[in-house]
Amino acid sequence: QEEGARTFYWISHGAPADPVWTYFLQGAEQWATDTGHSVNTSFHSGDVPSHQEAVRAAIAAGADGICSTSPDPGSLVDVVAEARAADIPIVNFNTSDEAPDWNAYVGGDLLSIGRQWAQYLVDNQLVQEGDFVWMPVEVPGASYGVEEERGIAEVFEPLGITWEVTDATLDQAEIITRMTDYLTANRERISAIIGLGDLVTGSVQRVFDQAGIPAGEIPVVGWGNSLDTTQAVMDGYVNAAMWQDPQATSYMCLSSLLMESSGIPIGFDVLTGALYEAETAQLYHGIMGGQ
Amino acid sequence: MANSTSALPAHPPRPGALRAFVSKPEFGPLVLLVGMIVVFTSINPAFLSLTNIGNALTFTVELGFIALAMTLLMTAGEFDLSVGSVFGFAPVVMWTLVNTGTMPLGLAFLVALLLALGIGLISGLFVTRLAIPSFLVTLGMLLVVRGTALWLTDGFPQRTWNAGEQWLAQVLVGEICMGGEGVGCAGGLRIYMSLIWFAIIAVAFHYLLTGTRFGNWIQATGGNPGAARNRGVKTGRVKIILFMLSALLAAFAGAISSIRVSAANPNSGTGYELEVIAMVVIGGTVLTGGRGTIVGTVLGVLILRLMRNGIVMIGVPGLAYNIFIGAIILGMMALHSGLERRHNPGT
Amino acid sequence: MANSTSALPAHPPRPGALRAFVSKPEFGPLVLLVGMIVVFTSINPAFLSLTNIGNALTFTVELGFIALAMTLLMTAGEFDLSVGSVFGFAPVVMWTLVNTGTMPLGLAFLVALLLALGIGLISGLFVTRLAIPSFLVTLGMLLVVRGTALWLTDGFPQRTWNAGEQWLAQVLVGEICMGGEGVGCAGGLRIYMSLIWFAIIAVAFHYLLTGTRFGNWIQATGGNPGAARNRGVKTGRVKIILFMLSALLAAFAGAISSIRVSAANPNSGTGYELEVIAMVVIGGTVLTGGRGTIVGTVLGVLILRLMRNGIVMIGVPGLAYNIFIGAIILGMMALHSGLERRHNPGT
Amino acid sequence: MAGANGDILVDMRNIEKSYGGVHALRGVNLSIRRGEIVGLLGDNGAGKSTLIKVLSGAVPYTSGEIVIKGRPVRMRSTLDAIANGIETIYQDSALVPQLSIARNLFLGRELRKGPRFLDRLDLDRMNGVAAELLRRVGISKNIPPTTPIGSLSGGERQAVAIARAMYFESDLIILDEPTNNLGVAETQGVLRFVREARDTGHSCVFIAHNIHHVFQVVDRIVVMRRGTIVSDDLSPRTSSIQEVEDIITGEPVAA
Amino acid sequence: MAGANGDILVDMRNIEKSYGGVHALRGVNLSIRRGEIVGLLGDNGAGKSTLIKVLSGAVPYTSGEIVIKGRPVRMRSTLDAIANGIETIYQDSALVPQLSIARNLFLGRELRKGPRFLDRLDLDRMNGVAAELLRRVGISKNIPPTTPIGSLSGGERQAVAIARAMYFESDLIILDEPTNNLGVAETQGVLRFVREARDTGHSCVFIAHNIHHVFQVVDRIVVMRRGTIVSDDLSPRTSSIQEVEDIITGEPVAA
Ligand SMILES: Nc1ncnc2c1ncn2[C@@H]1O[C@H](COP(=O)(O)OP(=O)(O)OP(=O)(O)O)[C@@H](O)[C@H]1O
Ligand SMILES: Nc1ncnc2c1ncn2[C@@H]1O[C@H](COP(=O)(O)OP(=O)(O)OP(=O)(O)O)[C@@H](O)[C@H]1O
Ligand SMILES: [Mg+2]
Ligand SMILES: [Mg+2]
Repeated sequence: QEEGARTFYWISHGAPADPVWTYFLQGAEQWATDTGHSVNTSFHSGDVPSHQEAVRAAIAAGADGICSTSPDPGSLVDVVAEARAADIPIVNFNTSDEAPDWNAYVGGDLLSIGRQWAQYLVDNQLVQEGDFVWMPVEVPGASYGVEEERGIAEVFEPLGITWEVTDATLDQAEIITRMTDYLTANRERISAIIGLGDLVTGSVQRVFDQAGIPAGEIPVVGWGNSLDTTQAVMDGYVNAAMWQDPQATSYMCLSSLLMESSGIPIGFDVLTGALYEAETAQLYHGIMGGQ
Repeated sequence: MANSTSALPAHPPRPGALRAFVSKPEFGPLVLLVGMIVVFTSINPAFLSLTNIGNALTFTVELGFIALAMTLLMTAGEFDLSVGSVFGFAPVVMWTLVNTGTMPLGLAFLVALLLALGIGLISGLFVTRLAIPSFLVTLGMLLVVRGTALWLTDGFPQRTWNAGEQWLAQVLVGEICMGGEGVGCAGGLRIYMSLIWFAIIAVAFHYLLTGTRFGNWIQATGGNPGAARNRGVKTGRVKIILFMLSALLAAFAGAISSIRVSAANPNSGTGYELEVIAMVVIGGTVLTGGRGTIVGTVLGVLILRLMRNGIVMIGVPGLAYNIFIGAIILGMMALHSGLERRHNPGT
Repeated sequence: MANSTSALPAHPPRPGALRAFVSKPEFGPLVLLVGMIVVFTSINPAFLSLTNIGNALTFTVELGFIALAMTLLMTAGEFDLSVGSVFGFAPVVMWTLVNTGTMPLGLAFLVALLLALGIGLISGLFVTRLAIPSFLVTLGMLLVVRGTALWLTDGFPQRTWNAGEQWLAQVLVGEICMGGEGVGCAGGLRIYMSLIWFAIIAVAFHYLLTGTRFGNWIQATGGNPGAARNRGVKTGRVKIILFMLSALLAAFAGAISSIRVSAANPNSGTGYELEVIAMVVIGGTVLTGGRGTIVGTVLGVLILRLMRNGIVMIGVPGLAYNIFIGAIILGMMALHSGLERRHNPGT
Repeated sequence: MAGANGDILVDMRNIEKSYGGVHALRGVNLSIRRGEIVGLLGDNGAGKSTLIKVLSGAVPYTSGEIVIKGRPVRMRSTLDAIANGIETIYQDSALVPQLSIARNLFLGRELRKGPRFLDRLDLDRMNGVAAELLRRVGISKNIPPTTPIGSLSGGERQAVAIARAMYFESDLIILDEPTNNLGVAETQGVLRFVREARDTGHSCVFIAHNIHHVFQVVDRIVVMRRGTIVSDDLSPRTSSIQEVEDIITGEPVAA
Repeated sequence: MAGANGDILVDMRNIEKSYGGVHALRGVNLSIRRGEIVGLLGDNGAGKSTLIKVLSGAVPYTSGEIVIKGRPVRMRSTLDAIANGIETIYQDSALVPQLSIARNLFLGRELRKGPRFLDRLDLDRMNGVAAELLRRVGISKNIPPTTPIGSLSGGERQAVAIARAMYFESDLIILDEPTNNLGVAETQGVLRFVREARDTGHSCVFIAHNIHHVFQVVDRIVVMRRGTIVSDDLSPRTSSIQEVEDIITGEPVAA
């Protein structure tokens, strides 16, 4: 390592094999290459104790700064306080959590993202009062789905729209099978689908094909940080999808840390995210390396 | 009297074919399967519709491949926790080779299978030469293989969109539509070539286990390794071959699955190991080795997968899914144990 | 000659204390642990810093509680896959009761522990009364318990904000700062009360296994159940008690963890079962029962957790993490097997 | 040897036992008197082990009655047998290979010390008694009582099982082929023990295929064939080895 | 019984074997001639089983040399022994409980039919041979050869192991306490088999604690004590049972 190179820790509650996290990781690695500082990355698959342990390991190692997601609302209050006490800047990214005393937050506002999906369905008259919406999620109970569901509830509850969250798992073949089963059983009942994770939204096209449902018969919105989803949006299987700026989120988080560790405090949050439809999908397709 | 002994050696007296059938170890699982189908169909008749059957069988056989090989391995007294990760690893390798233009699909498929054989060989060598429990070896191997798949792809899924047109894809998972029409084979029964492969391999393995010398060695290796070794059976070699076979079939299943679902995700196959072992055990193969049944495993595979399909079909609340799966496993096992007891009251 | 036999019955002649020590089953894991610490420290000296030690020990002991109980259960010849889900389930119940104002924390804690005992009782009854393999029973139980936790909370995590101030929280996981100051106990060694609980339970279990009648029964139950039963040992009851103990300690660990990390998520504990079993096996307890060692398990727990901590400390890239963990497990086991062989060349 | 009713320790009446299809015991009647050594003989598969397993509660019986000291007893498990003063040394699976000799000896009835509920194994005393017993049963080599059973030779294991029955002096001691793997010295140790037991008022059932051993100790010989008792009052004093062998193989009856 | 060198089938020279701390064999020399039945006697733990396990490749030896038919042989595994015409019936763990009698009999050398590579087990022939062998070894009950070993009585199992050695007629057949659990008829079957084997030119090593059985068949008696051979040319024709017993227990030597 060259003189003056600093070490930052990038700690994620995501699963290493969750494709969207690959884009986040890419941003972090790009940043390390660009700046010459080193970034130690780790994934904790939603395991709170091991996530906490990693943050504390970073504090023990005397990190110059820490980028961390929040595996669960409120779960990092103490460790963030310890980092601050040790004069190590710590910035929250990807999943917001008000409780700890972060230096800043970089990423989407999950509550508002949930609200946007629901509102999109309502505004475009894709669902009406009394309808039923199906919301598959990879890991039920994980923070992202939970926050999003809250946002969705704010819109749907007053309209009397009901919904069900189902467990799709993180395994692609299993996801497709379970979603196909569910669609086959409930095809008549479902007015719309909200994919609460990238893997589920990205599987919609294959599920429709498998269940023999033509594109567009059931409206779909959800996460859109994968090539599968951008393709599905372009092909009409998914009506609108949410872009989270994953690479940018990591990059900005680390940049703000570098700035902070150089003595320029960050006093603001950076919010990301954009809901795209078929016309703009090509842009995000390109960012992720698709043709 | 000496005469009567040698006259009928191969055919012991049968106290009624029905009774013999009932006392077979596969009888319990069969009753469970039939009972389950009856219950689900009575709640939602669509459970037995052609579309649903075709759909349910698709993924079933992919796990089934692994379960078949695991049956042989478990009969020899070992098991393999790394099959799920090999299931994810093999297609990732295959499609990386294809997508980077390094080689055509057929060759890449072979390379993936060869790598899987290598993985099985290493597990087998660790277990037999170093005498490390297969639990630890294959758990370590699980992590290494899964990690390698991630590291190889940087975590990105490999795209497999145009697989469908290749001849190999047709041979492995070509669709066969019987009596239906259109994209989803509406109104008919759509099956994949993989089902036919599954049937072929199941018959072959059944025959291997019960009718060949190697099958005899597998059972002896699991039943009493000391005795088998004393008789000159190379128990180490038997186990190594079975570890390789189990990795091979996991890779084969992974490749098939990746072509069918058009996705090669380094993460796929997570957690399959426990499900596959559960299938084998429900079928009547014992965890500690010595006794195994391919017929039972086929029943076990169908029981566990149709159960998952049926639970969704009858409309169990989404978040209660696991409760039902778990409760059904427990309930069925209790029933099974009851059946066993009834026709074997002596012990 | 008859005299010399009865004069020293309790103390067989020792060919040097060192040799006796080397031939103990715990020697292998100890060497592995020391070697690992040396390697990590030489790469990153902060690995041995007080802060890091305090940090690494925190989560270690929470998994350690489960491993201690699992050691006893595995010595009796069974294992429990449902511990991870109980680890997640118990705190969810506890905090749901507290947050809805139904009862105070202390009472809710007791209720959670009682529920866990019930879960263990059911697993135990299924295994012993219905003679179903513990693999299937506890896999089914895993799904039921995990599903119940999800269904109970509708998937929403429970908030545990103000746990820190309660007396029970202090008793279970109060912080003790030695030599440091300020919020993070900077410069000193911070340990939690849970470490002390772990030490107490480890000593108690070691004593239970080696020095009491119940411990003798545990080993006999796993070693030769038929013989144990013939001697009047109630092997069924032994197993049931141990299933209950294992669920109890999983719930205890879950409650402690939830208070410490201020989160009660229905998903927590996923996958712990395999890690805990790996810890126990690395420590030298055999999967098939009969032989178990608490000292070995403590070493196994430290080995696996410090390995994970060390890998983060020395900056292994996130995606390669699993490769390293897996490779280290395989490498350590190979070393272990080498050690075993060297000091036991006869067999 | 007196015929008085009060002398009968165990009375098995019309015991039937089937294993699935195999009819292992077909209405067996057997009484054992106090202080009597009964030799139970019969060819392989005759039902000897099954009969004594029924008596010691290790195997459930299909029908029949067991009366001990005049009281009818339902044998549901080995605990019932132990509670009724019946100690058994099984032909197979009697020991736990991983446990030490001393722990095996005391399995199920461990010696303890310390206050109740906090009591612990009295390993010193257990090891001491074990060493003494090993010597008494005739194991001449210096085997420490802390050795695991798994590393003993076949005969040494059998000797340990014998030592156990010696220690827990019960009303009735059942030995299923106890001399099977034993050498000359160990065999003499067992036979001596059986005689000692009788002399102190205990009863014994002794199963062995080696008729020479049987003839050296028993008071009465009972012969089984195919699940029934075909002869139950032979005495080694009045019958010859050849006569008994003929009854066992069924020659004179068949001829 | 001729002393010519060409008659020596197996020559074990200065064999040493330690199990960790236990010195089980201390420089054992033993030759076995063609067509000779050697009785190997000794108390429990004398090293008999260890010696024959070394000879049959089941256990590695620490040092020493084994010469078979004049050629030095390195015994690395049981396969080496089988290849050199040595067949062994072990005292323990000789059978696979889950497999049928016929499959156990042929384990390792299954009968097959059909084209090479597609060959399959010839179960009909295996079952036929098995039934015939069971009859020859003297199991009188009608046990079908498809019965799993696990449901046989102890003696029946031993008989199956014997039947196996009968079928695979080897140069040297080693029997480690083969009559241990056998009844009168089965024991006679084994002894008959051993004599038959000798008469057709095979050699045998016969281990048993029942000296009466040994005296009925062997040509020469070898006695071991504590890992060494203390006497290797006793003949049942010239020595009495009492004399041999004294040598086994070491009485005259110690006195
Ligand atoms: N667990 C079992 N299951 C089925 N059949 C059994 C079982 N145990 C014994 N048998 C059968 O019951 C009959 C009697 O067996 P038992 O063991 O009582 O004979 P035994 O007289 O003790 O013979 P041995 O002298 O060989 O020990 C035999 O035919 C045997 O095959
Ligand atoms: N696997 C083993 N590990 C350690 N020690 C062993 C092992 N096998 C045998 N021994 C020891 O080696 C010595 C010789 O045992 P061996 O089995 O050869 O005796 P044996 O003459 O066959 O006795 P028996 O008549 O009781 O069968 C004994 O002291 C025994 O305890
Ligand atoms: Mg018997
Ligand atoms: Mg022996």
